[in-house]
Amino acid sequence: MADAWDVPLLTQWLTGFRDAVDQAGEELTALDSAIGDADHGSNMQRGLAAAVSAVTDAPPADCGAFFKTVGMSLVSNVGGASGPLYGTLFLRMGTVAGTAETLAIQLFGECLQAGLDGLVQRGKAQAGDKTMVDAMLPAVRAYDEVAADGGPMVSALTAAAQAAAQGRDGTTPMEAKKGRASYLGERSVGHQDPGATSMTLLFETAAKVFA
Amino acid sequence: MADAWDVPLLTQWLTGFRDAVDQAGEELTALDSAIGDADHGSNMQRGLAAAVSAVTDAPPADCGAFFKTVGMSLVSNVGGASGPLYGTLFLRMGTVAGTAETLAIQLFGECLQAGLDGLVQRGKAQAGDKTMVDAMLPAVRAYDEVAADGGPMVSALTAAAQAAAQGRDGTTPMEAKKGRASYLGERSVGHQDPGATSMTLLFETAAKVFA
Amino acid sequence: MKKFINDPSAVVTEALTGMAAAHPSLRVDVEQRIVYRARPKGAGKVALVSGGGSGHEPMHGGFVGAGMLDAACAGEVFTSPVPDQILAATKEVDNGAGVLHIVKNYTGDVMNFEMAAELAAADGVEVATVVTADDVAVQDSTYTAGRRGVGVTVLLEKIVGAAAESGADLTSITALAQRVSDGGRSMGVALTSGTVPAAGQPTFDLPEDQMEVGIGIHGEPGRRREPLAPAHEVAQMLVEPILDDADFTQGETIAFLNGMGATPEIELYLMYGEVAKILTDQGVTVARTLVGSYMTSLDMAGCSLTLLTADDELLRWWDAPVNTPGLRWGQ
Amino acid sequence: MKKFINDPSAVVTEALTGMAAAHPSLRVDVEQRIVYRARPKGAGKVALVSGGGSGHEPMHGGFVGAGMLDAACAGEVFTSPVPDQILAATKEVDNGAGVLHIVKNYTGDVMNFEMAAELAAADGVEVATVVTADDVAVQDSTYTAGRRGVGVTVLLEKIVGAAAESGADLTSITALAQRVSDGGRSMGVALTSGTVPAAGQPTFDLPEDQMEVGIGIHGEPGRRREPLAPAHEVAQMLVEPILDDADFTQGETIAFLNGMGATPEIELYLMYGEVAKILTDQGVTVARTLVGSYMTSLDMAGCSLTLLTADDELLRWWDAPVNTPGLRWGQ
Ligand SMILES: Nc1ncnc2c1ncn2[C@@H]1O[C@H](COP(=O)(O)OP(=O)(O)O)[C@@H](O)[C@H]1O
Ligand SMILES: Nc1ncnc2c1ncn2[C@@H]1O[C@H](COP(=O)(O)OP(=O)(O)O)[C@@H](O)[C@H]1O
Ligand SMILES: [Mg+2]
Ligand SMILES: [Mg+2]
Ligand SMILES: [Mg+2]
Ligand SMILES: [Mg+2]
Repeated sequence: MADAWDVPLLTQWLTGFRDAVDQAGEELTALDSAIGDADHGSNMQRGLAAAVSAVTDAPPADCGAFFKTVGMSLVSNVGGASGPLYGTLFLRMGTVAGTAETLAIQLFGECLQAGLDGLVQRGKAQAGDKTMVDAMLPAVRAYDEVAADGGPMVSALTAAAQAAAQGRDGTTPMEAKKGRASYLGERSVGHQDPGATSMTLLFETAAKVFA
Repeated sequence: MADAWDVPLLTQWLTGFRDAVDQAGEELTALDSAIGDADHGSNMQRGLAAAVSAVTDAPPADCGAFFKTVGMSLVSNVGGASGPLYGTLFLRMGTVAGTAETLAIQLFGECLQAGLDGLVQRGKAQAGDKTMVDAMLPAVRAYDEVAADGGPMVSALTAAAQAAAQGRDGTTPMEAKKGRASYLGERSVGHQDPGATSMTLLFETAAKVFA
Repeated sequence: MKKFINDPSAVVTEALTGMAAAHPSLRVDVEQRIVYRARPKGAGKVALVSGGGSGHEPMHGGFVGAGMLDAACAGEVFTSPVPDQILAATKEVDNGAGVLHIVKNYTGDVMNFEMAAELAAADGVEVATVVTADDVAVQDSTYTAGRRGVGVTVLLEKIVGAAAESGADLTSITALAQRVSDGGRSMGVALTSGTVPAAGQPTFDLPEDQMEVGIGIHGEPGRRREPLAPAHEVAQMLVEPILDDADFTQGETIAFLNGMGATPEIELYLMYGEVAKILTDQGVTVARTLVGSYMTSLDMAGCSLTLLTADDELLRWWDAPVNTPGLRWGQ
Repeated sequence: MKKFINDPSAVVTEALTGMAAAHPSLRVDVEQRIVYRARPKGAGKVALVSGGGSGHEPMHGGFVGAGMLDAACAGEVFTSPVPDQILAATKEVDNGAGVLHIVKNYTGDVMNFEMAAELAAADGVEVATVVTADDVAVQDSTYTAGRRGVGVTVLLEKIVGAAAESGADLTSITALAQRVSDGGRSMGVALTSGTVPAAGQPTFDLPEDQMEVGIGIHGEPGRRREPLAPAHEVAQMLVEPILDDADFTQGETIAFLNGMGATPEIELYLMYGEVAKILTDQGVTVARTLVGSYMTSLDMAGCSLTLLTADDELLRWWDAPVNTPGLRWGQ
């Protein structure tokens, strides 16, 4: 198997992510009920359905186009906080990917970093604020570590997925500082962040593509 | 013990009726919840509290004044169907009682008959319509039978109370034709009428005065 | 029971106190429980008095004001007002041109207004009465209490209020009121029971998957229980019995979709969308629409549909200015 | 879940369809989920665009009309609209005098409006933004998302809408909007949780004897849970934190008691009576009052109180005519 992403593999990733979110839809909404407004599951499901349609209806020519289509679909169909956040993440990945037809371990890492930077710029959350950043930040770091050692992709993505999951679990004891959960103050403590949960699914499904 | 009503005994009756309705308040409201609007208990409690106040604050000079004060209190404080109905009942009793200071078995029977006539005129219910008439009509008939034999009062009232209770029980299988329960049509079948239930308490507490 | 109340027996008085504080356009006699206009209508005009049990807000107190009622009498929750109140209101607002009593057809309301009208007549006030009875869930019959007065009452108070403001006399006002009353039909459905404060618990139990069809406005159970259905089926259950009962395909219609108190506007609009579709299919031309919670049943979740046949005259009165807390348009 | 709906995912579209059928004064783009005035405002005047998640009706679509908004974008239930909608609405209503975005302070709303404003600017439309953040239940801090935008949004849309109608320019409109936003404070309490249609069950469980204090308008739990209290104590819980946060004893105040969707008017008036008593005791002079369900949270039972400092200018804009489905007075 190839050790780099191309449009078909990216499509497989996106489809896998959609399926995982569909499966976890109720759990995501339940988490969002506890400290938010009970819509993270349906938001993500709606957005990913649109994104999958977009890339299958008119398969993008290159990796950059792929990410931009996904990003625009999310921005245009999700709304709420997760729409612009996930949307910006993918749009920025697209900027770095450009017209590349494949993304090997190094370039894909740069894409991830750009996505993370976009997410942070858009949402202004820091590590420890109990958001999806708490899953993505460690995931990108873990990916980079393995990538620095030369890979392979599956190891980097598996490490990223594990770090994301750890980050996600780490949100439970946090007091939220950003997003709706912040309105709950101390009452947000003891609940896992829904956005960090969906973000973990993003990395877990990425790893599965190369497994 | 005297075998005729006077103002103190009437007051005792009224007080006893108020206490019985207070005790049965929740039951009356529960019955009215099933086939009405859940207020018969509180309606009667409010009205009887006012009536008791009225006759104790300014004790009426004679039996006619007593009944009129009670009737006016009910009309002015109950509202709904039971206010005008019970109110008219007592007002008409007052017309027959006039300035009498005592009401012996015969005259009290005439008061009851006038009260029943007033109730029927006001509400236009017939026997079998599933209303308080179904308790009062047999009660007055039973009273008259004993009264025709010369009494004593306690026997006449006891017979009336028993007949009222039987009439009340008889409302259960009826389909309502008058009052709110009529809106339920067949669904009113199988429920005891709240007004017939409070009416039975009226006769039962009357009998207790002479027991 | 979860409500913003203090003592259940003080609910009506305290709500009137709040209403008085909120609306300088009203003069509220909290003691007697009568809502008046702060600025009474000009002399020589017929006055309109309505009232009924509380728990239906904004009806009737919220419909007091220019172009609608002159006074509203508030009874206890779901209990009609007493004759004393109605008499006092009637005498207070009479301008010498007589008073129309607008009464919903419930035994208690009819009897209490009747007694008040007799007393007012004895005091020399000319009183006419219109009794609304538009609920098609109840079969009409001379042997029963007849149909309940529901949604058409709101439309009637608006339309007849405008006519009264114009200076029409009591005879023509009463005839107009009767015409509106005759031309209206309603049907209601409940998803939950309301809770009477003094009772402290829901009037009836309604399982999560059931609804009551053919309800009135007093939290009573309806004519029948049905499995919970999607909005488009519920719309059918509202429209069908109305159109079966009267022909609305000739001329124009005012459509009024009313919330029962705990149903939010998003659901009312969605339901109205379904109703409008069916009405169009059935050849009913809707000239005017009112969607909102105007005649409630405490905290019951549910809605009712009222259709009223409307000619040009009725529509003109409907469009005329109204300025009350509950309904307000024009100037 | 007991609601008048069909498919949970079609709720917003279907409610907009009903709204369009009910209100000829609106032009509803059901596809794009944008509510416009049927008769656009005259050329050369600043246009107001707002929007947010659905489930808060009549806000915002019900506030589109003369004297208030020019367009409202409806998101999914409790989910802010997407930039595409906001951009389309902004370009459509721009009269060349610029557009004010009225945004409630929620991460999602702020980001989506921000993206739309950037895109509109790129298309040559002058856009200014005001973000409301009046909820005192949330402590303000630069490290957090800040306070939620709640009740003051309704008052702002009315006041600034009147000013925009008068032809004021974007700079002064924006300054006025900021002044209103700065002068408002709100606090809310819930007796029951609402149910998001797509979720199918209440967002949180609230035992029969408990209430949530310090809630927002998205069915979220509040700052703390308290034993259910009588209305006069609840009124205290609403007023106190507001007066602790800002001084309302200088000048005049607009008081707005808002129902959350499933609380009937009788309770709102009762609660307002209690609030008014405390305000008087505390030396707050209420110049204008609004009581009703104007910014709801689906079928949540509860209420919120908003106080807004008002000088003569603000009161003049407040009193100016408004003609929308949700708010209507003057002419
Ligand atoms: N400022 C922010 N930065 C990063 N992530 C955020 C921010 N605000 C919210 N989030 C994430 O968004 C998630 C909620 O998304 P969602 O429920 O779809 O949107 P909304 O909060 O508008 O309802 C949270 O769980 C959190 O992870
Ligand atoms: N037309 C009538 N004639 C006689 N009794 C009636 C009539 N209508 C109703 N009632 C009685 O009144 C009772 C209900 O009283 P209540 O609940 O106090 O008034 P409401 O029906 O106005 O709520 C019924 O149970 C019935 O016995
Ligand atoms: Mg959410
Ligand atoms: Mg009753
Ligand atoms: Mg009653
Ligand atoms: Mg949301």
